[in-house]
Amino acid sequence: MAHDTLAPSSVIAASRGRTRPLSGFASGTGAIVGVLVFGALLWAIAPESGSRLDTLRQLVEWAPALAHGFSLNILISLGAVAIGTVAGVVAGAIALSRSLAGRIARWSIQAFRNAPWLVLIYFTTYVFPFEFTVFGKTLPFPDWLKVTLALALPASANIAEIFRGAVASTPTTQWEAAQSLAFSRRQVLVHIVLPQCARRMLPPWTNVYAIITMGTALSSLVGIHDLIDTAQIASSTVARSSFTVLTYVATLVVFFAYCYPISRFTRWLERRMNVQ
Amino acid sequence: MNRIALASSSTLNASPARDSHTQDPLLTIRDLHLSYDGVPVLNGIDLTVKRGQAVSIIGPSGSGKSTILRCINGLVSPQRGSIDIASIDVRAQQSDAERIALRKRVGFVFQQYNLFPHLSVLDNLTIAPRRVLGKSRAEAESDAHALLAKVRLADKAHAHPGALSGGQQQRVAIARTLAMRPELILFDEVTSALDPETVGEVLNVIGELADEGQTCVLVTHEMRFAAEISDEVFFTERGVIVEHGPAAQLFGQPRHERTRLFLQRARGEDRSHPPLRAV
Amino acid sequence: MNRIALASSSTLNASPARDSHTQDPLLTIRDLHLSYDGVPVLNGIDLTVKRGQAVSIIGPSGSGKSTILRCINGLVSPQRGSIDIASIDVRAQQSDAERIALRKRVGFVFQQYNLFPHLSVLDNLTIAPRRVLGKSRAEAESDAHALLAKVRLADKAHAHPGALSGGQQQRVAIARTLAMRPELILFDEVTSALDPETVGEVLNVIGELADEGQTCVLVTHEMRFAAEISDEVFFTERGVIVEHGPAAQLFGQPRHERTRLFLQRARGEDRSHPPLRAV
Amino acid sequence: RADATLDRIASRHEIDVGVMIAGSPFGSLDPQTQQPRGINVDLANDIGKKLGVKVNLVSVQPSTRVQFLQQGKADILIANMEYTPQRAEILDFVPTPYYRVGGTAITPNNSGITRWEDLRGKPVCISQGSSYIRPIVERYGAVPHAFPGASQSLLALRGGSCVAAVHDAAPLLYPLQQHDPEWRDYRTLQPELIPASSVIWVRQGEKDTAAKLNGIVEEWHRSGFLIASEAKAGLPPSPALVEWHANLPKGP
Amino acid sequence: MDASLHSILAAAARAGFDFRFLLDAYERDPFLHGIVVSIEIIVATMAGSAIAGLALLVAVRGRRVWLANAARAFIELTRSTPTLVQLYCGFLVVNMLITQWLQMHHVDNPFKPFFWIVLVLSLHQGAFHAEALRAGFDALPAQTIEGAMSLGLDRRSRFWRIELPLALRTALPTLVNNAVELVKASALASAIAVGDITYQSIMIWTQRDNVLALMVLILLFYGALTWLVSRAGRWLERRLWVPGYGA
Ligand SMILES: Nc1ncnc2c1ncn2[C@@H]1O[C@H](COP(=O)(O)OP(=O)(O)OP(=O)(O)O)[C@@H](O)[C@H]1O
Ligand SMILES: Nc1ncnc2c1ncn2[C@@H]1O[C@H](COP(=O)(O)OP(=O)(O)OP(=O)(O)O)[C@@H](O)[C@H]1O
Ligand SMILES: [Mg+2]
Ligand SMILES: [Mg+2]
Repeated sequence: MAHDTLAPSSVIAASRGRTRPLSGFASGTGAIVGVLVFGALLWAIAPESGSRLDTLRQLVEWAPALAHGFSLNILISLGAVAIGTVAGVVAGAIALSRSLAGRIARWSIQAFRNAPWLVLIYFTTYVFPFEFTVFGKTLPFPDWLKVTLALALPASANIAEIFRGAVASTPTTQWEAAQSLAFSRRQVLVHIVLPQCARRMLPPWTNVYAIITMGTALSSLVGIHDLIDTAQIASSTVARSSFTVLTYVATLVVFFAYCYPISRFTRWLERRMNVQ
Repeated sequence: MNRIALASSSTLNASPARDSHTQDPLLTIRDLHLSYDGVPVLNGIDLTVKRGQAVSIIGPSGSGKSTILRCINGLVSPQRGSIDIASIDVRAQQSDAERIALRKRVGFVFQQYNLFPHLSVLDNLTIAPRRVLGKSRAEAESDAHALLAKVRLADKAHAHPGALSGGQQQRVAIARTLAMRPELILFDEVTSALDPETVGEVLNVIGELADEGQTCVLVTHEMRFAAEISDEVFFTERGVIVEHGPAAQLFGQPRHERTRLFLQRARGEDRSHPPLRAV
Repeated sequence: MNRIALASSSTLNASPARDSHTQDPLLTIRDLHLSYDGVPVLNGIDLTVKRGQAVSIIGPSGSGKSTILRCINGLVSPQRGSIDIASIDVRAQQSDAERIALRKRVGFVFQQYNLFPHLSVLDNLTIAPRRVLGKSRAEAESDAHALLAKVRLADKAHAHPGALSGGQQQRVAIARTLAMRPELILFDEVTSALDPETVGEVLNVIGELADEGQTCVLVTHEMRFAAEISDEVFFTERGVIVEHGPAAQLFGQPRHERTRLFLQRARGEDRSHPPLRAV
Repeated sequence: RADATLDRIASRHEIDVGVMIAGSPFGSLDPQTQQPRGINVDLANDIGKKLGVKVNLVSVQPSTRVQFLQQGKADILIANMEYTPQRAEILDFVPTPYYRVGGTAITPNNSGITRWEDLRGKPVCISQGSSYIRPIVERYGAVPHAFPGASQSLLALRGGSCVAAVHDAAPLLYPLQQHDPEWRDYRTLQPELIPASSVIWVRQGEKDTAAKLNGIVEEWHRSGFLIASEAKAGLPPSPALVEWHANLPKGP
Repeated sequence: MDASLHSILAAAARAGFDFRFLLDAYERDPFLHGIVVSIEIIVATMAGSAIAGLALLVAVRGRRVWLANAARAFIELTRSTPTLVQLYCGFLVVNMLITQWLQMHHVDNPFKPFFWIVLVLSLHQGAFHAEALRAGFDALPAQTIEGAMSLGLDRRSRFWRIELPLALRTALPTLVNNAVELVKASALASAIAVGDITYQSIMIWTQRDNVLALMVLILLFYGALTWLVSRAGRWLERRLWVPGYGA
């Protein structure tokens, strides 16, 4: 088992020495410029039946609707990751044990990791009731919440895996050292292993968040008026090719503008953790 | 730095009873057998440590030295034989609570220090007294400061382990074990991960402890140190104790051919190269 | 095992000219300066190695010993000074092709062996001769088998490095370097990752090479070995050569206080503990 | 006596109406307010007004609308769903239709397709869950390429993935072909495919709801409300509505 | 035989799992064909993503700065945007523009939806493969590379003989994971009407309203495929295992 989870300094030296020091800023700017140039190019060659200025004006007119759509994406992603984190850590902790519950937990983690998200989304949308009754009160179960749950399933499975990995990558010698100081298993987990895991889990966790955010795009397929669905409605309503091109490129840019900083932040966290 | 001189300046536990061999045994191991996945590692170990004694275990790599220590501490379970610590049968302690009670009495210092990297030095020293012994923070901290002074690291209380040199980390690890006030401390090759220049720092601290009457079992490759500090030395090979006896006898007139050979090798170039002194 | 006896039984390169100090220098370093990110590491190193000589560099950790070797091999680029190997200016070799030409003449053996873990021992030995020197597979392999026999590992040709002990891996690494038939071999603390019992194996192999007249530069912590094998010893501290001279002189009557202190420390417990012999 | 749906509406003072919001004159979003708008929405709101209850709009897709109605997420569907005998087996409906639609295929002028029969063996873009899938396959042997919605389907047609796209004629394709300069070089096929009446759908067995709504729909025809809605949404006047205004439709 | 099958399916339908579409060739055959198409997409994308990943990696590690920057920017872009949006941008937008451009030259657009799903997924997964490999390269022990350099091996030999084999071993778990993701992502094909298993299922359940039954089949199908892929991954890990490297 690999005990040296904190990258040895030689590894850092290696990456410093051999990969070109492409600063995050440079490649990020490159990507942004790339998106904009690519988008502008597409738009430029897109056939235009009216004036391009008019198309732009239409986009501006639709901007609030698109923004509202994207706020749904963000809401769903935040909800899914919040639920997924709690469920994932619990499932991950159960999966560590050798008991039957542990086996069931491991099995369901695998199952949810292996199910296509699209299928999970259709599944929750169709199979879950639209409202449910608790203590005589009827609570609605709106579609966006179903999609949130659908995405929380793979999110929790991923986070459970990350948690399991983080625990497993805590050197066994840390367990032994704590046990030799007369800690109980639970105390080792709470006072020694978890604090070390939390730091190690943070980068992959933000990564899961970015991936789930991108997954929310699928909610358009079950009729949630998210960014993509709104973009489709807009492009059908306006019914102009150049407007369609523009909205799709805008969608791409919006997602990029949201997810890319998260992935940079993840990278930064990873580096920071490695250095320490 | 002269270890003996330092030791005499220490004030804790005055007048140790190191050479009173009449005392009751603190640790008794009888006929210990252990195999990992069917591969035998210990094949009948007998070993007795009296209260206040310092005992060394030497032997070639893979001969089972670390495994013996891990059995004593209940980190692994042997298949046969008995281990008694102050009349408690270690092998009978199967529940978590029983093992914890045992480990409060037995400390363990590891080759790789195994400090908790996310805690400061002070927290490394206080976490077990507070969580396991239930001491108050104030009490645990004043204790910890005293121990840090003892291992000459008073100024490093708030550093993180990663910021310390190997020798310093190992001294923190020793202090961490001492903070639990164990009756018996097991040292497993505590200097072999250190560079030659810092080995001395750590050996001095252990020497002091032994002089103060702390019962300890040391696994070590430092023959000179073992020779000087130990009341008794055990030589293991392939999971058995080939020979044991007072340090002077075992190092001076080893009875077994194998022990002789090992000591010769351990002295290394002494034979094939002219001794350095003579250059 | 007696190294000298083994060496005399070897047949390659008979009658080495080790002590003919009249030969032309193979390696000349003049006023070498290097800093990493502004931190000075080498501050004016001068060093000459004649063809057939074995030279040792000793000094405290971090004093720049490895860095000197890495400069010689072109793995890092110094900021000032000159390095000449057989009249080639190393610093002028900037292109990939030039550096490769240089490295054909200079071998490097690392502390951590640095074998290729995914290749068998035989492939480790043949990859460079085949890819760099353009030898045929058959030729490279017969060569490799001869070298493996020389380092007494004839039976391990098809093992993977991970399945070998440290001492065996290090001998494979030496053989791998020898397979390139370099004029100069740099050894960087080749035994310090090994456990004491296997150090001898590796030192014997290096001793033989030196006896056969292979020019080599050794960085080592094994003072006795350095004393015995070296024609000349250099003591570095903080990136400068504090003192150098024939082994007997440097170890016997070091001129500088700092050298004396270092040698004392390196002998370690010799001073604070009674010498082992006396036990 | 009322059936379950009416009870529900009455007890909650709310009606959940499934409407399709896909960007057509029937259902779209108002870019300013982000509220749904279109004929479907007008009809739903008018039903609420006439029943004196609050209207909750439930956005449905062709692929989800039947589920939502059966689940109870929507009480009624005003979702461009034409009467078909198969649907009538699993759902109930308001007998008086509120619109009449048939499908048509839109195809480039130079595609060489002038009759439905020309589609045999050719790829045709269509929406997932569309009722035109079965007829174009079974009658004309076309190869359907079904996209999540009409907007993707039309884009795919323009991308050359199909030779024609089959969708609702009057509400969608005719206006496109007539008014949109980008679709100038396209034509539509006649006669309309399975022209059928759009009806309001309710859960199976909810006869009372259907009867109650039937009165409202008849009133729409009499008052000219439907013709006005159509005009407001920018659609060309449909002959069926004019005819029905003169004498009420007989049912699908 | 036929009768018993009928009665089993009827019983299942009463239990809420309506598999009766299996009796109707009009629906059964496309469904079975959908399984074949899904497998075709997955196999083509696996090959495509391997090529794309390697090409991106070589570009990123290459000496041409602008190429490295472009590749990096592409990787960042692909990793930070939803596959569905990429798919729509590719198939609906770029494809439309290509068609219109080709029409001006009276040429038919040769790119079909199948091509686009394979292209978009390949580039998307290729970017992830490239990232995994890059991490593998970064984790190479500096000493091993120095060992190779000190023997005089040139860049090419180092890359192909030493660095890539080792980085591949480090990256293998991530690569296998990417492959599992790829299997799952292939369900997106349904959004652009490529007749994969998900698409055919949607076509059936919009007619028959037997969502649950089809979900079970789809989940079994993807479960079996991902299981196969991870088994293959484990086999490969064992094949490539060398003593002393990795766990
Ligand atoms: N967890 C384990 N599983 C299987 N075998 C083990 C395990 N731990 C140790 N061993 C084996 O048991 C034998 C004895 O190991 P042990 O660590 O006790 O030796 P040692 O005398 O301490 O050696 P060293 O001086 O190298 O530390 C070795 O052969 C080792 O490979
Ligand atoms: N790649 C690097 N980047 C920055 N500093 C470095 C690098 N490599 C070495 N150094 C620094 O250069 C100094 C000299 O290092 P070097 O490895 O040459 O010492 P050494 O004498 O070989 O020590 P040791 O005996 O521990 O191997 C050290 O302080 C080290 O921290
Ligand atoms: Mg050990
Ligand atoms: Mg060094």
